[in-house]
Amino acid sequence: EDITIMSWGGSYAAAETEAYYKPFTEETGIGVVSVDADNPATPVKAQVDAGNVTTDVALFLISDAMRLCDEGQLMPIDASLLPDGADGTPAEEDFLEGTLSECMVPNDIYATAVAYDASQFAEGAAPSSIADFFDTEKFPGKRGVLKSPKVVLEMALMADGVPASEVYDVLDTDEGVDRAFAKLDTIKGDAIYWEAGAQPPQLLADGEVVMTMSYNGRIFNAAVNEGKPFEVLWDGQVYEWEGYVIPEGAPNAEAAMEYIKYATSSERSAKFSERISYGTPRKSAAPLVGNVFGTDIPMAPNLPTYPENMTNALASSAEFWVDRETELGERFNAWLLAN
Amino acid sequence: MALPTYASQLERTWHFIYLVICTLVFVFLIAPILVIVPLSFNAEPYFTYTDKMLSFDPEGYSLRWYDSLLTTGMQAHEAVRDAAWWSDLWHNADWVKAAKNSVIIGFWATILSTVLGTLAALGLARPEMPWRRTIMAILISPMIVPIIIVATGMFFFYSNPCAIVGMDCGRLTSTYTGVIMAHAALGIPFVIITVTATMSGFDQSLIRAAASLGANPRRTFFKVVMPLILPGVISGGLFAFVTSFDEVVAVLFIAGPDQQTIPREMWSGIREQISPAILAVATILVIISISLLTTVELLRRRSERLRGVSPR
Amino acid sequence: MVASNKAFVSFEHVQKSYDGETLVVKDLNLNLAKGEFLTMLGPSGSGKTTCLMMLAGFETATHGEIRLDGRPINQVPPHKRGIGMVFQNYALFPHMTVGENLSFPLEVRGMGKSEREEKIKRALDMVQMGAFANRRPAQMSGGQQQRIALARALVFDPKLVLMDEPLGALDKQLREHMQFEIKHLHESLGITVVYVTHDQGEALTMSDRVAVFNDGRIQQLAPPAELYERPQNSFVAGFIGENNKLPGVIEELNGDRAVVRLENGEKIDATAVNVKAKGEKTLVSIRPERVEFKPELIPEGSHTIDAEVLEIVYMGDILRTRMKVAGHDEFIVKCRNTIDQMRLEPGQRLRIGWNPLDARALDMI
Amino acid sequence: MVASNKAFVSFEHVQKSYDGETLVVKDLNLNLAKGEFLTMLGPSGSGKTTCLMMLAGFETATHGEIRLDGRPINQVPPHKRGIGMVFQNYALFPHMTVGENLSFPLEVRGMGKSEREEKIKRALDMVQMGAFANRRPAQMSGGQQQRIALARALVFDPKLVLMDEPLGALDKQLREHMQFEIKHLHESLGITVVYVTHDQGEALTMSDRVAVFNDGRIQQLAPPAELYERPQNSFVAGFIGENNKLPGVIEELNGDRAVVRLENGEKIDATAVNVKAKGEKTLVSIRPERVEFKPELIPEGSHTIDAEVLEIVYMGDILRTRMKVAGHDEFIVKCRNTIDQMRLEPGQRLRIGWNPLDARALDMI
Amino acid sequence: MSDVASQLTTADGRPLKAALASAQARAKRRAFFLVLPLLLFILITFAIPIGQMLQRSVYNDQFSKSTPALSEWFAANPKGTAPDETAYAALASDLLLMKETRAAGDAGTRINYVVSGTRSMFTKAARGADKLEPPYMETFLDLDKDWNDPRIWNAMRSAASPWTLDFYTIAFDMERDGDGKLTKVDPNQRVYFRLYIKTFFLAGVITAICLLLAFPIAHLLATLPMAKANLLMILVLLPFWTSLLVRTTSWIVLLQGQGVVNDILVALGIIGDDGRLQMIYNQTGTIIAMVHILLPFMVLPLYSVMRVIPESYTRAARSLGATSWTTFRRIYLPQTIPGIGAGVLLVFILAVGYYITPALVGGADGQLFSNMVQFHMTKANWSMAAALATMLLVGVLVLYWLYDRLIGIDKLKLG
Ligand SMILES: Nc1ncnc2c1ncn2[C@@H]1O[C@H](COP(=O)(O)OP(=O)(O)OP(=O)(O)O)[C@@H](O)[C@H]1O
Ligand SMILES: Nc1ncnc2c1ncn2[C@@H]1O[C@H](COP(=O)(O)OP(=O)(O)OP(=O)(O)O)[C@@H](O)[C@H]1O
Ligand SMILES: NCCCCNCCCN
Ligand SMILES: [Mg+2]
Ligand SMILES: [Mg+2]
Repeated sequence: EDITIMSWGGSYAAAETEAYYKPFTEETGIGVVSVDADNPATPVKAQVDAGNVTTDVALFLISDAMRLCDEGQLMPIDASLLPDGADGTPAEEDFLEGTLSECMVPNDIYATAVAYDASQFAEGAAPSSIADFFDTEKFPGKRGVLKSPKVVLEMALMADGVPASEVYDVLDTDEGVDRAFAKLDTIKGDAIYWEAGAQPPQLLADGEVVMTMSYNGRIFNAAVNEGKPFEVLWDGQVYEWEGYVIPEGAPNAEAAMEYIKYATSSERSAKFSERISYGTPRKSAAPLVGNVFGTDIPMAPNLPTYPENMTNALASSAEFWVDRETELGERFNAWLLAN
Repeated sequence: MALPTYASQLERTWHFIYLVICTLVFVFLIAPILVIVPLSFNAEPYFTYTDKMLSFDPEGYSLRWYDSLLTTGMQAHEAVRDAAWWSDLWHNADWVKAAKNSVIIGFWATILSTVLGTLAALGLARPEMPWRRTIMAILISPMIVPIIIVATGMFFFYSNPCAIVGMDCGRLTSTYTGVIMAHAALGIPFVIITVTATMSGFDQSLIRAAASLGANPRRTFFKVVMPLILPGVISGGLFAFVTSFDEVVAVLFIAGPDQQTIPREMWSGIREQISPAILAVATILVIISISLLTTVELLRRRSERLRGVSPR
Repeated sequence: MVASNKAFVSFEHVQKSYDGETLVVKDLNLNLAKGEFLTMLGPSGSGKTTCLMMLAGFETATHGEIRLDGRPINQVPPHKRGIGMVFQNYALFPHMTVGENLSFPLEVRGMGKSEREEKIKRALDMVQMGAFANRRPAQMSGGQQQRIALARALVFDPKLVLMDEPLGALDKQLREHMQFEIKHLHESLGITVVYVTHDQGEALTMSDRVAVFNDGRIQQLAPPAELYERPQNSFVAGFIGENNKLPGVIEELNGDRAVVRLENGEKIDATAVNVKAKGEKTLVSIRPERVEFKPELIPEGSHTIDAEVLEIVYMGDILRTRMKVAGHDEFIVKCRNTIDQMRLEPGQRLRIGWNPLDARALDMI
Repeated sequence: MVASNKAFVSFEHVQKSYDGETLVVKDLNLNLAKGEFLTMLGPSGSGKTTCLMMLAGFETATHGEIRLDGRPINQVPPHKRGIGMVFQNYALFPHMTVGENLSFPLEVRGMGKSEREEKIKRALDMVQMGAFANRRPAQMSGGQQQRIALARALVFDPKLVLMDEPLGALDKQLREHMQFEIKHLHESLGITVVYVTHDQGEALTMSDRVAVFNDGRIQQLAPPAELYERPQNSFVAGFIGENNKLPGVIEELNGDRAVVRLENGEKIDATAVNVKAKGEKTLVSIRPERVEFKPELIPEGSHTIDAEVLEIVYMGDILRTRMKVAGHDEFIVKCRNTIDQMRLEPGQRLRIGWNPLDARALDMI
Repeated sequence: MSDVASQLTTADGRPLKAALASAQARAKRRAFFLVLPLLLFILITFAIPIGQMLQRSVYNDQFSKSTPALSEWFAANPKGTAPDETAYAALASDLLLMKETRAAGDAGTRINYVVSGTRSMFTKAARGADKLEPPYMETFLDLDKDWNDPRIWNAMRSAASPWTLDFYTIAFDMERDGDGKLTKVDPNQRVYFRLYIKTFFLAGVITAICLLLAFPIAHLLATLPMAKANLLMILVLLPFWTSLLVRTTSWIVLLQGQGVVNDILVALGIIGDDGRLQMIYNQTGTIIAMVHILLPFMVLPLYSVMRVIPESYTRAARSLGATSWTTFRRIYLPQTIPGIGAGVLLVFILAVGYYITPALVGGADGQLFSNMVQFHMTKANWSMAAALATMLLVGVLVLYWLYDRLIGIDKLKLG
């Protein structure tokens, strides 16, 4: 019997395949059918709404997981069933604070950060803070901007001097939103917007932009696999966790749970992080992360969870965005439209 | 298109400009296709002409993307390419599976839309056809409804088509049948348009002639009507096939993991991972297209010969 | 109708309307004997094709009955009527060779190969196209296509052959040649033919009987000579052949002898055809070729009248002379163009004459 | 060429090839005087339309020169040639009404509104279509469209009018009517006309001169009567009018008098046209209407010969009699259909005769 | 039999029309039966799904399915009644139901469309629904002071019935204020209607450019000898047959700042290296790529109309004294109108519905209305997406209707 897993595709799914699917099948005899989606939350919601669920496991952003969980479209997952950490810590304690939620078991933490092509800047003249991204005088040229209010508004506020810890308080007020958009206005004329994760490295490689927001894993891939001189700027990035959910009505819910237990174990989680530079949510897994797969470069310093990378980082607030996404989305679109 | 001797200076100038404009438009049409062919040999995973490529350094070129078409999705990339490897390829390589699916879905969607469309066009061509305009409008509507709406609507309906009569007869999503039906619906307007156009030039007295010679309607259709409208049917069928072959949105919604098509693979290629593999696919498809177009042209010439239309 | 029971084809009170508002065929009655060559002749839009189509089964009569060999035809689908048909545009199957075209009706009848080939050969030889079996219709001239269409309509030995203006598109030379061939085939094969044309010359030359159509009705149904020489009404007189029409009033009426006073007061003798009373207005019709102007040829007892030559049109075998007669300047006289023919000159005045039997007093249309 | 300098239209050694391989017009020489009505007559594909198109400027001559009013035409764009043209398919602009169609040539000449309207009215009246100004071409019958095309070609007072088979699609009645109208317009307006047709009757009736085309060459260029009565070669003789052809061998040749031995050994007198030597093979051509069979009408000095009546075809004004003469059973004799005409019967044997001047010994084709 | 009165019946007295109708009924039925299979097929595979989809724009039971008590209260109390204790009690009881059925998020989402920021009020309240106690009004206001916001209560009243026009209100950039009156939303929230207008405008621009580019080449193709024309036709058909995604990507390669076109222009010295043109990731990029993609849809119908315009018309015009320009303008052009109409219709409709190309190359200002449909689709806001889709469809149908009126749908031809 096979289970169907819906995920992001691309190098993310490739890492899953190597770290999870193959060994899982080998161990349990349960086959895995891998399906890509732009964002699995959309098809899963459609499947549940239509009463026609074909997905057993899906990889969700925490915000989507919380939203659909509240809407009764995901199965609650009992965290106590999850395997203990490698060091014996019970699962509930082994996962980073607040990452476990009613319906989702976290798989990784990714960051949306600013990245640049180091070869384009003189030694020491590279951008060094999130404020630099919004400083078109010091760093003239186009920049790649994620076409979404989420992340972008937060970054704008941080660049405008709001400490990470206060970002959502400020953004919860009308003035704060205005302030964020005002900051965005300063780079509006230089922005190239992207939607798909594959675009930022392409934009950097083409020299279309001097710097760009990007998912950190993409930049790292380009640097390691293709030897591109791309760097991630670990300042003012917004990180978020994502993980596995089981849609309500999944045809093979039991096997799905088996899979989730397997994949979110410390050993497997560490293997996953070696293949793609997204941080593990398991405390006990962090020390197990070795070198980048197939190289002798240590992976840990390239993860969003590496303590030195976390000095000015913001955890994306799922609570904030489930409430405000529609409104701010419309405002963002209106802002894009206004020239 | 040579100008006559008496053409005025103005006419000559204008004619020259006209030819230049036409040339530019043709260049515009073909440029994007020319651009992708060399890029499919890029050694780097970007859609960018690298310096090495521009200086014709062999290192700037590689066949890796063509190779990746074979290896993506395979269990063992590096294995020896023996018989087992090739048979594994047939079952596991993503692009090969996608190509298979595209062909299967395209084929059946084309058959379905061409057969039903031709039949309907025959009816629409009859002078006594009732409610012609309304029916024509309904049949052409899949072309005029934005695809995103079509795809979503289809997804919900296909999830449980019998729900409308209060029953449950399983789903059409994630099935070949579902994708084929969706694509057939999208291809039908093209078949209707081309075949009715052909039928409008069809000499109805041939049908009467066949009847007067003793042929029953079925025989008349297969022996007289069909051979003569075949070029129009083929051209409509090709439109339908291309529609299916290049369709991604409906596949995105309706197909399951088993029905991933070439455009669907390309779509994740563009969205999720940079890979000139899609350019390699495109290059291969361009070559196939050229062969197909040549075939169509040859068929057309044949049919003109048959109908006795001498080439102008 | 007793006759119709024995007739091979009969139309009884047939009506036809396409739109439910106007009748394009009005109360058509027609009986056709086996082996007859009947022509439907009439101006464009008079309903000829419609009648043919009803007989072939491609249109349904709105009212009335058509019988073929005594059986009502309404119940028989076209492909079972065994009627051969030659279409105005030939309707040869363009994707088949000549041989395949001819083979088609035989194949649908399930005929064996050798028998088919023999019949095809015979049919092609009959129209002298034996060498063309492998050509396609597009590779042949109009006249050749026409002959193939004819061969195809005959190859399966139909009892009845319908031909809808089969020669309409041919030039004069070819047309005359084909008329001859069709007539010849009709005679040698003994088939029944219904032939449609709007060319009166064709109708007269080829037919046993001609049905003159106008306005959805048969105006006259008669053998060619009778039609030409004894038209029943002005429409027929005007439609068939050239015709000089002198308007006048019946002065005297005595059986079929009438005296007509022309507009210039002159009185002439005429044969009364469909005039009924003294004082009635009439058109006296005289065929141009029945008018003589050589004094020695004007028959005894002829009526003579003054004429002035206005114009002479050279027509090759014929000289067509327009004269002014009794105030009318469209009076035509035809004379054969021979070397020793008396030459007329415009402006010349002379006396012309005709046999009173040739002057026919008709209804005024 | 002195003459051509004064000619209104002249073709000098004109050749035309479409594909660079075959010449469809071969060495064409033709002069046309002002006010002349010249007809190009010939079978399909003989190059008539091509000549017309070169004159109108829509095709370029591959070789040679065409002059219009003394000026080489190659340098003049079509819209400045002042040539009115009637196309075979009428080419009425389908998106314009009749009035707009006629207005078009006047508008492009910058004519004022009132003047335009007056001219349009005049042109429409001329073709008796005054009431149709607001119709569209699709709403009219073929004959009506034809008249509009004519009016449009004439409305701007062109010096020269070209007509390409303008009556090809009309039925006989309408056709004869239009022939008369065109001829009449030509005479009353004094325009020069080049007329193309493949109908010899039309050519003979209407033209001042007829150019018989075949195979890209003018076979004969002559006034109608000369063409009919003195054809230069067998092609012309066969193409124009009906013709009895008796093959034979020249027995004696004396100036234009020849004695021909027919195949059955009988010798007849004939006029030598293009035979050159004794012993040469020849076709003796005799027009059917020049053959007499009433003993009293056979002219003095005529050659008489035995004949057997095979078939009589009733053609209305004419009786067409097929006879067997000198072993040939396609010998046609035409006689006028009059009441007192001597009636022939199939099987009857009689002697027929003709004036030796009417028997023309031609080349053997 | 020939006078008008008797023409209305046949000889046996049946009305002529009826006799005719019955004679023709069979032929009609036979023709219709040929079309029937396809009609049914389209109905099932296409028309019903679309109909159901569009129905979602006016039917949404996300809220109403879990609010029996509130629905009762709204039914009993007319619009404008301030919520009293019974209302809050009903709310509490419904929230308890939501907690059990895990429907609070769904219900909150429905209200959140209309009043932003309210979704979490429902999920929070539902989470503690078993602890809600009278007096409910106070309990709720303790939870969140916004619970007495009349906008929320108006929204709940409206959402308590599954049938609604709320989504069209939003689609027209309107909202209901506290009194339930329609007002325009804040200018910086106005997006849909503006984009709607802009989309039709942009589609118009794209159509016009397509027409301008297609006309000369269709004309060239129609006048060249067949053999040459078909060769050139391959240039038109090849892009037509190449994946849309690939072509779109290809335009990025061509047009971007460091792209092929800019490189060539720099190499030719037409522009400086620092003066590279911004031709993509903006409206220009959208227009160029879409024109390229849609051009064949203009060329093909134009070509098929032009090919059958007889040369004799232009010849006739020339012989009548028209210059080549006048001939073109007055004779040729008017006769190509069916082709222009068909091409314009096809291109415009396809342009209005596009979203992939604008999504990839459009940047900020190159987005079209369909991108908004897509936006809501990915957020699973089906009703909102359906409302927007319906607007799009209505626009397209008006055009289609116009085309059918002016030119006739049966004149549509493709190659
Ligand atoms: N399918 C049809 N629908 C409506 N009216 C028709 C149809 N076919 C013919 N008619 C009309 O019926 C009348 C008779 O037409 P029919 O074709 O029988 O004439 P015809 O005598 O064959 O003429 P022609 O010599 O022009 O072929 C005409 O007025 C014609 O317009
Ligand atoms: N555009 C063309 N290209 C090639 N060959 C042509 C073209 N037009 C005519 N021809 C050929 O030139 C020859 C003469 O044609 P033309 O049209 O002048 O004949 P026509 O005498 O007008 O014949 P018809 O009486 O059939 O109209 C024909 O063999 C024809 O096939
Ligand atoms: N808008 C959703 C973005 C989600 C990004 N997830 C990163 C996964 C990397 N493959
Ligand atoms: Mg007819
Ligand atoms: Mg011609």
